[in-house]
Amino acid sequence: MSVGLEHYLVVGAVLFAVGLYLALAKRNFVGVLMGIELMFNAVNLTFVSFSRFAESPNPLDGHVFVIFVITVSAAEAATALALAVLLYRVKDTISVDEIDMLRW
Amino acid sequence: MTLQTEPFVVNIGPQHPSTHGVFRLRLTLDGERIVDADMVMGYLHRSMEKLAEERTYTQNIPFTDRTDYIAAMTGNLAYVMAVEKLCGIEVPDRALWLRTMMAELQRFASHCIAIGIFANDCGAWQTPVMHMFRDREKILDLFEMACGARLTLNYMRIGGVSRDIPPEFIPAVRKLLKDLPKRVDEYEDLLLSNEIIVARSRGVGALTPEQAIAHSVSGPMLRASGVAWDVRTADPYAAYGKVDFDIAVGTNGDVYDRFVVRLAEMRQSLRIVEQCVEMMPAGPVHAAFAGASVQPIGNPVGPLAIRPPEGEAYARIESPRGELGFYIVSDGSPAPFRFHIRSPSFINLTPLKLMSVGGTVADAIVILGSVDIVVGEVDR
Amino acid sequence: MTEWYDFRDIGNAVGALLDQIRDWGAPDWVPYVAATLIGIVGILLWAVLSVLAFIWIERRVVGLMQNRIGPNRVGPQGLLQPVADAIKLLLKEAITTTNADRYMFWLGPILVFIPTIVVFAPIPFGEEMVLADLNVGVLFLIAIASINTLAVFIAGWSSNNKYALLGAMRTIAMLISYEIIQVLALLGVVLFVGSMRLGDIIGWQLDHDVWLIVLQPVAVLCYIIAGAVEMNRSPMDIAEAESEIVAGYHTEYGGIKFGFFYQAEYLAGFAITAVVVTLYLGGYTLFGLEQWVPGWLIFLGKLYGFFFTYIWFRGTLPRLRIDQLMAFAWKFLLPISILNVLLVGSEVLLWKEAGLESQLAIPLFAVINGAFAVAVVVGWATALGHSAPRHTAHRAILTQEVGAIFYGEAAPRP
Amino acid sequence: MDDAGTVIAFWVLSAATISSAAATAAVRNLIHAVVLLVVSFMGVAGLYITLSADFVAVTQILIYAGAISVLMVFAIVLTPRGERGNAEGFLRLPALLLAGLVAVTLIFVAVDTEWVISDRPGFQETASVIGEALLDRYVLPFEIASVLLLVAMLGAIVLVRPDSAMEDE
Repeated sequence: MSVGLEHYLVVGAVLFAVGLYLALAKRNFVGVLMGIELMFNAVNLTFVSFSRFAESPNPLDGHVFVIFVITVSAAEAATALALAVLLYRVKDTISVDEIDMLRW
Repeated sequence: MTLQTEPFVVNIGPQHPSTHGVFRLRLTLDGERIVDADMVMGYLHRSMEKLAEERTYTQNIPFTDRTDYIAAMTGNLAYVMAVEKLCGIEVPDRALWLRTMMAELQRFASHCIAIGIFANDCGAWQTPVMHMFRDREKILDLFEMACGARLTLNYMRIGGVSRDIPPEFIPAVRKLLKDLPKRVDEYEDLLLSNEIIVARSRGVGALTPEQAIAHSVSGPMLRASGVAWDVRTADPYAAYGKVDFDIAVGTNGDVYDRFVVRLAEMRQSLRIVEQCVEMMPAGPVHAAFAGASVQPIGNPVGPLAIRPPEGEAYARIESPRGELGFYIVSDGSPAPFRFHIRSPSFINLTPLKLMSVGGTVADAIVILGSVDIVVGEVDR
Repeated sequence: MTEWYDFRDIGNAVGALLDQIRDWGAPDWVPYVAATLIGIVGILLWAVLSVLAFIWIERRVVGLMQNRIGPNRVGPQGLLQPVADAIKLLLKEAITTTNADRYMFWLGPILVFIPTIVVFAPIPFGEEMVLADLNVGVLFLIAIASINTLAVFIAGWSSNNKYALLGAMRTIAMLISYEIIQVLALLGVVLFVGSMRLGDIIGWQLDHDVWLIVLQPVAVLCYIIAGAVEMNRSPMDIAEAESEIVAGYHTEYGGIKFGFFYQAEYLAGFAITAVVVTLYLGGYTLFGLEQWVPGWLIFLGKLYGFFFTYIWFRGTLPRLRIDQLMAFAWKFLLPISILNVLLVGSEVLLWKEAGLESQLAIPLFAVINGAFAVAVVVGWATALGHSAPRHTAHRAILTQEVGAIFYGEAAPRP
Repeated sequence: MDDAGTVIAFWVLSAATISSAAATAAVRNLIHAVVLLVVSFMGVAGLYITLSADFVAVTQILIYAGAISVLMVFAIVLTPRGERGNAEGFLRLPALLLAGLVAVTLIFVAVDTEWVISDRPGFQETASVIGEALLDRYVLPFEIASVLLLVAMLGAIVLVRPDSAMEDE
């Protein structure tokens, strides 16, 4: 049987949920970051599937958006991981539970 | 707030592809930079100096081949000169010229290995080494023609040389002298202006003249730092007084200058050998012994042994690695009372830590290559 | 329809076979799957056999360069030497170091091996002989090459050995900085041709009957050097620099695991050479010769010919230090390739907008690019202080006076 | 999209992606988690190809599987004494609940609404169209993105440089 837009949206939703779980539940800072990257991926998948199926004057705008999302997520990942290393140097741990003060 | 990184100790261990034998260098690294380097030696210690005290003077000659096994001829020469100085033996002219020619041929062969292994440490996959071994083979063939051995030659005797050179030796040397300078030109094209060799060795492991003299470094390392000191001109021995040649001197004392000095010395050696071949006098190759210095061992019929008068003597020569000296104390018996070797490799190694701290692991390997040590001579 | 036995293009034979299957009434997806399977098996067979052949060729050629003979004991003229090596590796026991990360240790060689095979998919070996004709071919090559970075790390990290980790870190630093230069070098080609499909690139070179190496000398230079880093062969074999850390990230691997690494290194070499041949040297075309000589024969000829330069590099050049390599990438190659992309962009704009017809434009651009290449390489090198006294070669001073001290300009530690 | 190849590909790839994403949450060792994450990135790239979005798929492989995964692995390696286990914090159950809720609502919305489906076949040539779109309709975001990348790069470098002046606690 043929694969429609709903199938891709369901896969995107599940991926987003797993990403959200990872981001919220993981103790390690890098674990949280992995969750965020997964959520970015889920959103990208939904963009691409809409641009493939949905009715629109220039359908490839979805892809342009995905390119921007990828750029932003790369920049964000770089900065976040720099923060992680810095945090490690100051607090000697990067488990999210112990970093609960705004200034120390 | 510095990055807490534990020092990272790396063992360039006794068994390692580029430590020129069993020699261990323990490097403490911070990332790529070397923080501390200390050497662990003695893996090849055969206590030659103690063994020599139970053997007669002539039996000790083979020991001198096995200390610096890459330049055995110069090892023989230094020991034999020390004993001759002790006994006051007059060596005939032809023997002196033969000794000079053989020593210079040995210097060329030893520098072939030094430069080849240095290029190999820089990462050139054995190509330069193979070319230089080809030329070293030619010289070893000459040695085989002269004294039957290629590496541990045992060619020289106290008072002269073991036997005269065969008639076809001189034509073979002449043919070689036409061919070898072209080889040295080939090495210069291959290595001298090679971008990567220059990049890997300029400014690496630099020794100022003062530091070099302070560490009593000798040989190509000292001359690369700019000090024009060569035992062959400073204290001429054998026939070096009658031969004219130049001393090759570098200016910056870095790894590149040592390589350049060795290359120039190879040309000078060929020049000396050429003059030796022209001015080789005829005559005996061994002094006729008489008098006090030669007495029979035990019963009068037994083998004759050299019995130098009591006293001490120190003789030094310019070996390919530096000033090689033999200090012998005699108590009138056929065996030396004390037999000490001043080995240039051992002393040239002392500034290794000074040179390699601050550089990277790759630099340490190249610096060790440029010092050109022979572990047999280092550990004795 | 040319006959199936017309071997100028193996595509004909495969096409005839597929029609045969279709005649037997198989459902329509069977020929499609059969075609891809034949393609995959073809590439794998070719890859494995040419790696074996090249192990022997390389050892003989480097041997000749070093005036020695090279392997000639096993089999006639040593031809069975690679087979013997392969069998030895198969029989050797692949030990896993204690408390190493077992899964990653097992995954390492596979992950390093996969990209080097997948890279051959979009490369056209002959007229229709391309496994996957992607119209993002060039970008696909770079993307697959970037997976290698992670794979090398996994191999180095999981073998729980100091030397391996140091080697892995060095290799990753190298791969990342030279990846950017690869992208910029390939960008020049895409700008000229206007499409990323490798088939179009070869078509463009055929129509204008000029090889892109003529138009893009700087890009070829950058790509060859970046390629040497990608497959970490000399003069960039920092990863397994024997004289320093023993064998880099594949120190702990024995047996067939090391065989994978060894194979992957050669395949990376073939992949880089295939990309250079397809993009810069006109792929399977040789100015019309491909009517008579089969296209894939020309392609393989060029590929093996060009691979010889990497063997030649290995035979002669010493190795660069890791920090020199990094400085060379960021301070020398990157600015040059950016300038090159700038120049090519403006040239293409001039050519398309001003409507120059290509008979005049191509030679003009070739001359401009050639002059630009020489000027920028020499200019930038002197700007970086390459011809400063500290970097140039010199000879020893010859003197007679003993004891004199010669002070050179102080050689500061770099 | 009804030809058999893409349907099979879709089911296989989506199963692979979701299972590797779930495994990233479950697996104990953090490095294994990153590798599984890379597998899910490759799965998503495969899904893009079934949606005939080839330029985006290749960019995804290049950026996510090539660069971001290496970044994460470096972060893990550079923090040796940070605990390596992939353990969950105390927010475990509420997070599970919230994720489940979000998933249910999204799926309901996806399945329930009648999307306006256009019967256009897959795209043939996406790279050039994206390129043109980037440079005429979206040129401002394009420039802003490049500035953003520069700022992020500089920020990361300045943050991590060892001798940059940072006050201790």
